[in-house]
Amino acid sequence: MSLSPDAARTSPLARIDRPGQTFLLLLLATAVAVPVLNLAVPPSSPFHVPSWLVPLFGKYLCYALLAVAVDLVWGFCGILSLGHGAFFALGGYAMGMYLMRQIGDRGVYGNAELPDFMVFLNWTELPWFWHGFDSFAFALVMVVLVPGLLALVFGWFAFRSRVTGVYLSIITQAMTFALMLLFYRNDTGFGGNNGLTDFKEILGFGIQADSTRAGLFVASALALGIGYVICRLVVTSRAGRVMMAIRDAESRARFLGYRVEHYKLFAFTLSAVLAGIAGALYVPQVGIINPREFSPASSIEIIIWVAVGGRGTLVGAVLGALLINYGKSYFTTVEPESWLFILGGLFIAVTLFFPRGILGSLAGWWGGWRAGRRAARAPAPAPAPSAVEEPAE
Amino acid sequence: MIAAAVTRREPSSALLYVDDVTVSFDGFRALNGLSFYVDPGEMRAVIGPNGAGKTTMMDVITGKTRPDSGRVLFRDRYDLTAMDEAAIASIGIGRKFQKPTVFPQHSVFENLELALAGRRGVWPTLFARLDGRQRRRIDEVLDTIGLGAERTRPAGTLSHGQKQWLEIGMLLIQDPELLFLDEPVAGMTDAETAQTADLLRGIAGRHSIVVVEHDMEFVRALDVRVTVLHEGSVLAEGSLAHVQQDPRVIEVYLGR
Amino acid sequence: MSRFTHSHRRPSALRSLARLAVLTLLAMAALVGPAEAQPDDALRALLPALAEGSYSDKGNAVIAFAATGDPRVVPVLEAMADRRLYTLAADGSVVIADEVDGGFLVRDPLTLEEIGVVAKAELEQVKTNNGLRSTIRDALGGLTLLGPDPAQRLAAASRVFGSRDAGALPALEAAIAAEEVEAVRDAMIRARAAVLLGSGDQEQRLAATDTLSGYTDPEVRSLLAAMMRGEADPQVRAAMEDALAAIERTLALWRFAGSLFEGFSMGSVLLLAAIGLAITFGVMGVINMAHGEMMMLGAYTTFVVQELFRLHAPAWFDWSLAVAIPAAFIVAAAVGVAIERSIIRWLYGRALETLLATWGLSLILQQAVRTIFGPNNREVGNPAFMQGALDLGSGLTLTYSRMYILAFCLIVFVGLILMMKRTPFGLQMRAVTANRPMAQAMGIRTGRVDAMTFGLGSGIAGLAGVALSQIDNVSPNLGQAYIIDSFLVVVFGGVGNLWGTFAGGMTLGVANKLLEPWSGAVLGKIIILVAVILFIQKRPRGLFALKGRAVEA
Amino acid sequence: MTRWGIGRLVSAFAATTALVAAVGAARAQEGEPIKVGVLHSLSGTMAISETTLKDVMLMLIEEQNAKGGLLGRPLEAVVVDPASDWPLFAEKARELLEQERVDVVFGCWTSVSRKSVLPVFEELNGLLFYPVQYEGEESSRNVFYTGAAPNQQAIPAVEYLMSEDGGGAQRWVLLGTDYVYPRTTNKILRAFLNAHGVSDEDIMEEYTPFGHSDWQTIVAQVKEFASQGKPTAVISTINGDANVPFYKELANQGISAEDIPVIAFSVGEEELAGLDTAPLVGHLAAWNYFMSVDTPENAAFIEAWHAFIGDPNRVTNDPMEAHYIGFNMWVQAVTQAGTTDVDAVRQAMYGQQVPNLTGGIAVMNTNHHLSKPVLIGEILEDGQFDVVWQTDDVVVGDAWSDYIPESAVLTADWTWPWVCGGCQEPLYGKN
Repeated sequence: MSLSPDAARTSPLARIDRPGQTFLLLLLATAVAVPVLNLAVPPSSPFHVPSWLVPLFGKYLCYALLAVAVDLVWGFCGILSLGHGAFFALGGYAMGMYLMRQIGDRGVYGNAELPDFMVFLNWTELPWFWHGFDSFAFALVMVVLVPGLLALVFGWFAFRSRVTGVYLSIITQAMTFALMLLFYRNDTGFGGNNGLTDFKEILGFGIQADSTRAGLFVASALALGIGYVICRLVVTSRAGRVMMAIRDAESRARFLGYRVEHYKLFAFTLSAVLAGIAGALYVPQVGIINPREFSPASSIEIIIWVAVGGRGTLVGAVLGALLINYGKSYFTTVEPESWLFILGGLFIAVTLFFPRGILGSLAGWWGGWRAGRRAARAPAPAPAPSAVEEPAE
Repeated sequence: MIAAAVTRREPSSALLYVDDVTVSFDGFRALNGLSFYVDPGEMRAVIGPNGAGKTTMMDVITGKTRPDSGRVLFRDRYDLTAMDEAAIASIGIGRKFQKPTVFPQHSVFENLELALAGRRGVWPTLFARLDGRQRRRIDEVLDTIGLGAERTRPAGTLSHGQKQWLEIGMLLIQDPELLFLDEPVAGMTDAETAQTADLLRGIAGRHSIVVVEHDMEFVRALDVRVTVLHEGSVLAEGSLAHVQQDPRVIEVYLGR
Repeated sequence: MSRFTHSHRRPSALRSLARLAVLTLLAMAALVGPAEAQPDDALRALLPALAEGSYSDKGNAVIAFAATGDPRVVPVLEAMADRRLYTLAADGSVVIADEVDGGFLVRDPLTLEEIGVVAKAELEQVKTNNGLRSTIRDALGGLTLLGPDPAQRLAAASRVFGSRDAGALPALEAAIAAEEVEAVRDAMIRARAAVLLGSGDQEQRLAATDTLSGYTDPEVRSLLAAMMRGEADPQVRAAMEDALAAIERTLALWRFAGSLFEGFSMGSVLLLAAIGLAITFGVMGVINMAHGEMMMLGAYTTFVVQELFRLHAPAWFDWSLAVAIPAAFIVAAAVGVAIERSIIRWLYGRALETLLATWGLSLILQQAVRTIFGPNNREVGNPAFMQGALDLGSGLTLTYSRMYILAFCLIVFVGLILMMKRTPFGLQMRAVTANRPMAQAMGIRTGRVDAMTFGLGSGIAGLAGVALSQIDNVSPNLGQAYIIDSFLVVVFGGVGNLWGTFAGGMTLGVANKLLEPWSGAVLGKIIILVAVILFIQKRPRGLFALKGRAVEA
Repeated sequence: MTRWGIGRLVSAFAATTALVAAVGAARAQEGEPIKVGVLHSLSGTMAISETTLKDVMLMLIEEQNAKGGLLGRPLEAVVVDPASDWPLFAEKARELLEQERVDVVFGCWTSVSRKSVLPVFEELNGLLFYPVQYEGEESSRNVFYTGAAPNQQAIPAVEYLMSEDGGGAQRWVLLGTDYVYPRTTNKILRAFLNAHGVSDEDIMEEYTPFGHSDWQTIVAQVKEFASQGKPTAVISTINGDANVPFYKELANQGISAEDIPVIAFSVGEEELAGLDTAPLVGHLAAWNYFMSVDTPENAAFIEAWHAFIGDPNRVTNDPMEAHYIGFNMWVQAVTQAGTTDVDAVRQAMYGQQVPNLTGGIAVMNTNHHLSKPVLIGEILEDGQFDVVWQTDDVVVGDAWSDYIPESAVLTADWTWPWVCGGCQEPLYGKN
């Protein structure tokens, strides 16, 4: 992952490496092709993309953005967050609340003031934290602000107190677990276990219309593309090199005068915001947001995507998210009784045979092969960054 | 950035003044009323047996460990005990660890770039670019530490000695007033050790340097004032020859 | 189940209590005088009513039947309560029937003579429900206030306490005079005081209040509170108020003690679940996501062992845990060693990959168990000695299963500590984890020690599974339910420190249980989680973190 | 309960073989197969309950094929695993309807999974048969609810416990897992109890998180609440996983059914199979079906189930009967309509009659809920239930509760002139 010393001098676009360019091109092609093949090509054509695939692909893209966000903190900053699902879910809830308000009096009780679940659970008025979500703009602000603020406050405390390694991982897990319990409570006011569902429209467009779905898909692709470029620009900047420096030798970075906690906080918050945006795009496409998204297992799954794809490569995170989620979709239909064996086996195989994730290992081999060809003094591939160990001094 | 408590100005010419510092870990006194000073431009060697408190002393001065009592004054203005590592680093105190610590995944060049004096905040570094002067400065240090040919190599692939030099280079490039070097020649070949001694003597004068070392040959080669620590406080001070004759030093340290 | 815990009134008791006193007197008469057997046909004539009409009708029939005082009533009513009373489809006559090979063995209910074996279709069961069975037991109880079984006498006394029926007073006085068992006598005195509380005489009411103030249980408290509301006499009222306040104070103390016990008991479960992880994760640094599944294996081993007992040695069922404990340890440890040798050993120093691999493993183990044992809960029974509870009075009951688990947890923990400190293996284990190259240089076979250590952690998880099988579901989801809490306990206590894990588990358990009555279960848990997060800010290395430069590296 | 390991593998193998044989037989039949989607979690937390329902569906489909299929065409089961993951339920539903093009789906257990797939079924005009008792307050054009609505389970249960026969309870503990089914049910029950003269101070309502395993405190609180001199009963809407530790704690703290009866709406034969039921004898459950009911239909169903699953110890339960009724109604409706077209089948569903396994006839009403009998059973030592009370006649499932003011005014009726799942006046009545 060593970057050329000249990287920082070149234009932003040039800071996107070969895999990144390939990925962005593919993403662009998909963002154009899928809606076109869905909307413009007749269903009889073999090139037609059926409507049900569009939100499914859209969902994968949201997961991919989430994986990129996690890779930023984990792959580059060394923060193993086992609670990133919380930011994703909070973004999702913010969007879900907007969508709930859009239902208006079309709910089963015809109550324009209150969502259905509040009506039959005896709420008499809209709780304060639901105000404002009638406005899309407000909801968008909240999508960014709520996960961002939570990350900022949580991170500010944790990083300032120098909570690191597994301690940090477990308290992020405790955070998402606590939020899950909180959101499961019906008294909290987010619909409890049933969550938010039965959305009707977004910005006046019917949520089930093919064109809306295509629009959401394009938005997801765009968000993923932009999210990737932002992360890429960050990690190729000097700040990015400081982050990696922190990941590899936190004390050294500190004694060079870097405020480690500021960098961590920056990466953590940026990542949380990206995760929140991913969640906000995810909800209208899957049609439900429920406290299960806060479950620690969901957050661990994100880590798994990144690890399988290749930590610290960004594109690898995308690859891992797409691969595993596609695999899950595919095998739960084809092998409903034994897909867990396949998935579990895959995880073990990746650890044993692709120790740096699929992309990381491929890049390592490719780099090794090229370097081996180029010069005799080819350096051994640098050791894979370790997950949670503190760098020794 | 700098959370320094500006304290009462001491009528002293010392660059660093460690005043009656005590640190205990779970009842064990790592530093016990340690007092000690370093003058501007001075090179000082600190020796002492294991557990004498050498590393803890540096931890206190560089902000890693908070003392239970006592003060550490730098340039008469800053009470280091109230500042964190980054703040202390930014007022001109550099530290090299016992085990060479560089950024293994970064190239040698990048290691130096990160160490280069400059604004350390998140925003400045997000948009930072190297200008010509900074590049020349990096090249200059690369020459000083003899790693010019290795500039694009990942630092993790350097030899042990090269890492030590790179780390020293990373300190030099910050242009600190005061440098702490924890066993800079540990694990080095004799030739490398000699080179390192030359290097340090070359930079002394412009910087104050404190070297913590076990290697008596190296200390001898440095030929500077020596402070002997024992059980968390200063046992003796003076030239190497002087302290080597001190019976207490012989008793606790050299005598073994 | 302990029979001494039946201190609560039965719902239907109220209705039949007025009759109870009569029954009691009749029963006494029957026991005191020579047993005058009723003419056979008179008793037999009452039989059909037992099988007819609604549950209330049957209840009245039971009371009338018992009121005969005939000793032959007892087996009939017992059979009825046990659902062994039937009517013959052929002629509608009431019989007692027991399932035997090839059908049901039918007996005459009064003479208990065998009539013959009939098919199930020939019989119709006399339906009973809770209320009716309660009436039956009341009736039987009335016959046994002076009966031979102290537990029955105790139950009868507690029924009188509930009824506060003045008619029962003479019988009670007689029973108190005859009673020799202290606890039963005590309950009778308590019952007498309850009855006298409703007396018309002020002196008696005062005396009763005084007697009752010596009992600090919730029932007495509610009784006093209820009586106080209707009390007109200011003097009695004041006495009642004082008694009530005293009882409240004592009860609050007992409740606190109860919460503490519950807390330590919950802590012991958390600790058991976490100890294994404290080794595989805390000591070895493996982020062991399959830890929960090791507990699951232990629980399923318990199930298999119990099944074998049920099949081959049902009489020895109470000993099944004695076999299950070592078996669970061995099974989980063996799987642990296999995992370490095949996967984990390639991953030391790469904690990330251990997370990924053990997560995959946990998916596989869950699905494997689901395939082999089915997705449903499996039945794991409590041995007799773990059933029931120790009733300390004052509303405080300590369940035996929880007490055994608490003890088991302490034994496992102490055993582990001793093993770490006193055995060569423990020494080697600590050496390897402290300084691997050095240990290797000293000739310790680190690979073998790693495998054994991981096996030990897994084996202890298996032991935890045995304990969990006694109080929780045995299902493929078992492990998932505990893994989050386990990590929290280990990290809260301080990674790599067994005493920290101990303190962590107990602290979280007690804090949770002290909070729960006040905040409710959900909010209580949220508060605990937030508190742990905040606590880690204060001590970023957990509760029992070592201080000093060595560990800060 | 005694079978494990190899037995299970053998039976799985046997089932697979049977399935292959069935598919082989089906091939012999004419025509394109009719696809039946089975949307039940086979992994994750809900696999405990839902896997059995998948097996029941396979059995019913196999039986139907043995009878010659439907409309002269074989039936084909399309099984997917939504893995107890709610968004995945929606994804799988979409996949079943759009990609697999199934004609009907039998599936879901939790309310949230149903809520998750509901928009999908409505958008694509699919047909879902939902077999589990639930909180009501819903009637979708695309869903047939074959489980109990609150008035078919909770209300009769409370009525029974209030009656002199049932023990005349005067104080009530409403204990539930904190999610929408217990919340709604308890809201309805509280309104019902208040209407019957029970004051709020005689009602204790308590909620716990999912999978709550430490019941010490709450059971102690229940004991204290019950020690006030009035007969007390506990209404449990505790969700699956948490029941075993709850009942174990109850038994260990010495609460017998004669002291404080506990009536549960989510505990059936399947849940008890994982428990030592001896200490629980006498506690109750309210369902529309119990395995112990002695009717020829039930005996035949149990026999077929045991033969299919290859294990004579497996139990049957209420949601299984719901699928049995739902599937048979659907078969009849398709036969009547002569097509699997959803709109035609929906019309044909109304008024369909299928004999209950417990006697009497289940009828599909125009509000998409069934008329079924309500039974109350007491737990026996062998894990079965002794039916101690049942309604004289079938009870019409009510989509909208009469005890919630907002909902009492709503009517669900999918036929003319109403044609709505919840409206206050007919949509077409005025024309």
